[in-house]
Amino acid sequence: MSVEFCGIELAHPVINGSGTFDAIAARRAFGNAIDEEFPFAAFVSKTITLAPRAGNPPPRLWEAQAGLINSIGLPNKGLERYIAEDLPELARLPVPLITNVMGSTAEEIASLLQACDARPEIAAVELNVSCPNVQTGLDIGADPLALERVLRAVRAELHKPLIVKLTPNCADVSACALAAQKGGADAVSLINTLRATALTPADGHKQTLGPADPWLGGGSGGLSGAAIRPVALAQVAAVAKRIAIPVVGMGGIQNALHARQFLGVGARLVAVGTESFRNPSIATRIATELDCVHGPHSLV
Amino acid sequence: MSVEFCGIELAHPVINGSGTFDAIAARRAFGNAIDEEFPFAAFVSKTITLAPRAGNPPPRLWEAQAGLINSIGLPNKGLERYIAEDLPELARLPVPLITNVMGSTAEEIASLLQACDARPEIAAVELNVSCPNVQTGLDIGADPLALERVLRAVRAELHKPLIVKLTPNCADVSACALAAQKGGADAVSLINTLRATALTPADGHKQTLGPADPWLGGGSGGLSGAAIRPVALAQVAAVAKRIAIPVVGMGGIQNALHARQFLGVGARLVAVGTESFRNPSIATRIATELDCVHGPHSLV
Amino acid sequence: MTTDVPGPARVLAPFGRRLLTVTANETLGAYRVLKAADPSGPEPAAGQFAMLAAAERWGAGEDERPYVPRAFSYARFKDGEAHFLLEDVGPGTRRLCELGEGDGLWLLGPLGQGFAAPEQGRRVLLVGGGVGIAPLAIWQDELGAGEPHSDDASRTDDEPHPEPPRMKVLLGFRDSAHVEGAALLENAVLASDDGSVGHRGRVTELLCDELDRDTHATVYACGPPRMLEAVRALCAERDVPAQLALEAGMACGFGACYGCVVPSRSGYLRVCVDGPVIDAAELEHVETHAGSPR
Amino acid sequence: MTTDVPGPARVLAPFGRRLLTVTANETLGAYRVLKAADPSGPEPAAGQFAMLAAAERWGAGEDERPYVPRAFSYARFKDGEAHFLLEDVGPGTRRLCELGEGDGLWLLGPLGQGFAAPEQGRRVLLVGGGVGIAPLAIWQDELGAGEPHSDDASRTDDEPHPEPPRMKVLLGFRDSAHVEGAALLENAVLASDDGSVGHRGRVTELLCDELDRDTHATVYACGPPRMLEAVRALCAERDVPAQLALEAGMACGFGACYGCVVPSRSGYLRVCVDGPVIDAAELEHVETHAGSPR
Ligand SMILES: Cc1cc2nc3c(=O)[nH]c(=O)nc-3n(C[C@H](O)[C@H](O)[C@H](O)COP(=O)(O)OP(=O)(O)OC[C@H]3O[C@@H](n4cnc5c(N)ncnc54)[C@H](O)[C@@H]3O)c2cc1C
Ligand SMILES: Cc1cc2nc3c(=O)[nH]c(=O)nc-3n(C[C@H](O)[C@H](O)[C@H](O)COP(=O)(O)OP(=O)(O)OC[C@H]3O[C@@H](n4cnc5c(N)ncnc54)[C@H](O)[C@@H]3O)c2cc1C
Ligand SMILES: Cc1cc2nc3c(=O)[nH]c(=O)nc-3n(C[C@H](O)[C@H](O)[C@H](O)COP(=O)(O)O)c2cc1C
Ligand SMILES: Cc1cc2nc3c(=O)[nH]c(=O)nc-3n(C[C@H](O)[C@H](O)[C@H](O)COP(=O)(O)O)c2cc1C
Ligand code: FES
Ligand code: FES
Repeated sequence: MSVEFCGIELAHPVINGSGTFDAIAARRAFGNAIDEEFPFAAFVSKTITLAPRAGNPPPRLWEAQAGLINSIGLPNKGLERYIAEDLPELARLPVPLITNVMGSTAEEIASLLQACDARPEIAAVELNVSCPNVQTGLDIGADPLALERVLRAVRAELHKPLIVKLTPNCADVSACALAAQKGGADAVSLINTLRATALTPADGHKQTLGPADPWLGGGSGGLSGAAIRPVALAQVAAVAKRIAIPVVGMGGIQNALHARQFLGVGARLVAVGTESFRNPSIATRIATELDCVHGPHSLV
Repeated sequence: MSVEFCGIELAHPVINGSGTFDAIAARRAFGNAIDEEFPFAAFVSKTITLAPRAGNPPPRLWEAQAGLINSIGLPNKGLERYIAEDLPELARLPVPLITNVMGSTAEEIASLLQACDARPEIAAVELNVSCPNVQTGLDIGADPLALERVLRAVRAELHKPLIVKLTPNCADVSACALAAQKGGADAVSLINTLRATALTPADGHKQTLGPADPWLGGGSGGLSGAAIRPVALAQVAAVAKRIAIPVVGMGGIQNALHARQFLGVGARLVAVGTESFRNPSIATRIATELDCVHGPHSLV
Repeated sequence: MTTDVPGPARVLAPFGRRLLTVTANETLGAYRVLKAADPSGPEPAAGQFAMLAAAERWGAGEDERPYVPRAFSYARFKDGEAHFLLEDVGPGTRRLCELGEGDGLWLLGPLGQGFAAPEQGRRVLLVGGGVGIAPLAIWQDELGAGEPHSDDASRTDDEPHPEPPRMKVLLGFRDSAHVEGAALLENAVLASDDGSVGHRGRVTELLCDELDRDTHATVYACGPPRMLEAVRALCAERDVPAQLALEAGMACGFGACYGCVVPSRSGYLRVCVDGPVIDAAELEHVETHAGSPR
Repeated sequence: MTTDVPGPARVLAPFGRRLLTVTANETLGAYRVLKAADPSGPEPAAGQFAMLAAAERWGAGEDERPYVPRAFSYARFKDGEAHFLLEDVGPGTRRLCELGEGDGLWLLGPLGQGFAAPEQGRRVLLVGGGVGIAPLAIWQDELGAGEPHSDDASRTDDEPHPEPPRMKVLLGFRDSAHVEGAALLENAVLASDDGSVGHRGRVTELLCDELDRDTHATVYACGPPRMLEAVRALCAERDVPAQLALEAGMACGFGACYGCVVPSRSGYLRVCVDGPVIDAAELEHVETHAGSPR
């Protein structure tokens, strides 16, 4: 029933999408129940950067048709405080920890990987090369050549599995996945949110014709949830066909049927993001149902 | 109330998305009513290629959450029969005709433009550089340099407005729009459908864990409709900010509020696609409501 | 309405969908008969269909479907009231099956190409499977059932009406709950998969017997693709003209999306404008994977 | 339930949403009081909230929203029944306002940080605006209204209970239909924008008068951001401790999405885990653009 992922043994194939579950905040809200009933087979932390980030001004959320647009802006306490304050808390979780990091240069990424390498609490690192909410100039994840180059430059710093979280906002995601594989990634994960925007509604449902006022404090954001699932499934299928390393599939997964579709097109694991906002224990249910109906996931 | 678009006077700012309305078939279904109540301010024909194309095997449609996935595969009778058989029919429409064409090489595109140039029935040409349903190798529309090069090579063949229909499946759509402008486009239109896929449901709602079977005859397809509107709005806003030529905005527009949002972020015209399937005269209603509430569109 | 001379096989639709009011939703065994007042709508030709959507909560089902409207054959059109025979097979049909008197129903139609009149002198064979009997009911209304009709009695015009063609109605169903749908037609010979009513087995076996008896017939068939393929093959072998009312997954219903195609000898046909009634001779085979529920 | 000693300001939620059954949906002027049986749920602390979603047709409204659940303060919790005060401002509240007895309601909660007890000896001022009166009602229940309660009479334990703090309730509403919501609390002094009931003007004017009379008070306030900002400023000028129950657009309610932030002196706070009740001293100003409806 367990599943092997980059040499890590997981109890089932359902993890969380980075930035969509905060285990420490969940402990404040739910107490120890969260450790006893932890829904994910591994915990992926929210993107950490070298320096602390405040994130974008509010509002940060807009509800779309069958989806959610967020413009969170990667708020985080920075690497140092993450390691000092959060790691001890996260080490108490009953599942392996995957730390998600982002840097805008190879040097920054190398420092992040070095720091993670030194911490036994961290089982693997997910490198976010795709977040559309943050102005890093160009997304390295969207350019296969740049991506491969950066990965080659930093890969040696980490003696643990490296997952590259691809950006969906690119011309050919399978080319990017191949570049990640060539650059030394042990797995890829996708999809991150699709670049999207929403406008401030003027007096209720009327929108004036004047220059439009963006709703989100960050100007624009990323679309997640059910609306993006067909796009996610296509990208995961294309990537799984092209590379040999395992794939973590996500994007709009709401139930076991959806999870099975992602596994069916070649994902090794699936991640649940937005749906956890609607139902925080949905991952447990998905894992149970995957298991009941179809037995061992080694079938996949 | 009328709006000027590349030197063409249109009665209002709502046109159709290519491939989402067939005026000739509509005449078979609705008779002359279609000419009397034609909903669009210009008619954009379905993509025409040099050689006839059968299109993809069925099934070609999948209904997603608040969206539609199609894998039509650009069936068309080819340039010659389009000109001989369809143009006379389309010339009877009460609105200007925009012919949408696609070619996989500069030579093919040049031939298509030449042919359109020679026909007075055609007011403008829309060049599809973005259709994700067809295997043209690489989408030229996703690569700014390639796009500019092709456009420069062919632009002189057409002495009419050239609209470039961009692909949304790219890393930076505003860079592509800028390339189109540099290459000689008089306008750009976006967004085309987002690459997407769907799997065959096994016995009703259960999906087996085995290798997944794509539902669409063409393997994968493109997502349109409400689900993509936040992505479309972001791309249209980004493009309109970056270029000086007019923009035709589309993607999930369902009502006048949505149309106003696209106009608000800088589109000169809007196009309605999938919503016409749900309500064939919706464009008329949108045009009327745009007009009633806000007066002349020259405000935009 | 019984007319003795079939009308044109394609009646034009007004441009734009109409908001109708549901007048009744009646259970008919495993099916529902949904009736809606369409006072301003034209009378459809038999075999034509309409695109339907509930006025409320369309986009509200499981998985937030249905999103696009759904195609349904006119099963009857009487005094400005359209009747549809529905089988609940998914979110769209489920939502329509829920509608009650007074609810709003969006309708675009009549659409498509209906049945063409039989060649003079040929016997008419109506062959229906499951919910596919719907267009045969209105076709029987048009052709006349071959039985005296009560409203014929009241006719006072003294023009001679042509004899209604000789007709045989062969209908097949899954089980006894579905067989109840046969009440939509008159004088039907029945088959059921489970043998609960009529012939145990396929309706195409009944057709085979009929054609073995006499091939001077025109066949009109509607039902699951596999049944239609069997009908096509039986008729083709015997040179019997057949008109098949096909199904395909549709988004628009008026030729706009090119989504509803089936292969034919002359390439892909759009079921919504080139059909749904298609001359069997145009088909090499009946596509079984065109996105219809059966 | 009236308890004389306020409980902890944060009661933990069971992990996972619970399916409750709606027991009543009562009109209260312009508002609705939605009640649901939550027999297994913990009793919330005053000021805490829950994320609610209808069990059916959530994702079914206009534009196919609501999609994520919506936050509502507990207005009361009595004998295993949770009460919420609702104002219809959009698709989510509209859908919840439609629910009737027996309907299913998903609830995740209690969530967030509630009100902290007043400093001994300080007078309590409850200041509410519009639907923001909801958490003040349950807080008044906890603190004791300062009036004899019928169920107190039946108490047989002979421990001396501390005097309930002196309390003044100041509530402001738009108009007379909204003023009816005041029935949720006892002994309220009222203000209305249109002067139809009580003081014509803002509730913060009543607060100003109170504080001018005597600043030895703790203020508990909930309402639109502009009102809260006025409360904050009035209290800050006079060094009066204030606890503000804030609102922000939320997706999760349990700290997962980082969507519900408001700026504070120490950076952004997540209203759902760091609040909704926040000490006014932590805020430089009350954010008016955090995605809440007012
Ligand atoms: C011309 C015509 C006439 C018809 N007449 C009648 C009639 O008189 N009575 C009647 O009951 N039916 C009739 N139908 C069939 C009817 O249109 C379908 O049953 C209906 O569209 C099903 O919709 P649904 O939402 O209930 O089911 P769906 O969920 O749409 O399922 C129906 C079938 O579509 C496929 N499917 C499943 N999920 C999807 C998806 N997400 N996207 C696309 N396809 C999917 C599968 O093959 C499934 O079995 C007719 C169809 C046509 C084309
Ligand atoms: C802690 C807390 C406690 C609350 N307690 C109560 C209570 O007791 N009673 C009560 O009635 N309300 C309460 N609210 C407010 C309630 O949560 C909102 O009124 C509700 O979420 C509105 O949802 P809606 O779908 O009805 O309206 P929405 O359409 O979501 O509109 C509400 C506001 O959200 C913004 N908005 C509009 N469209 C969108 C969109 N697409 N995406 C994002 N934002 C949008 C606008 O500012 C709009 O005015 C509370 C909120 C919080 C955070
Ligand atoms: C509110 C929110 C915050 C997110 N934050 C991050 C993040 O910090 N790092 C990251 O790599 N992805 C982040 N994501 C992307 C998700 O991990 C996931 O890739 C995406 O939401 C698609 O999955 P879903 O549709 O199941 O939500 C975030 C998504 C949401 C909705
Ligand atoms: C069924 C269908 C067929 C389409 N065919 C074409 C086409 O032939 N050429 C083209 O440029 N775009 C085509 N498109 C894309 C639309 O013109 C439009 O860009 C897209 O659907 C987004 O708009 P919408 O969400 O309003 O449908 C097609 C879209 C659909 C849904
Ligand atoms: S259903 Fe759209 S072309 Fe037939
Ligand atoms: S609502 Fe998600 S963090 Fe507060």
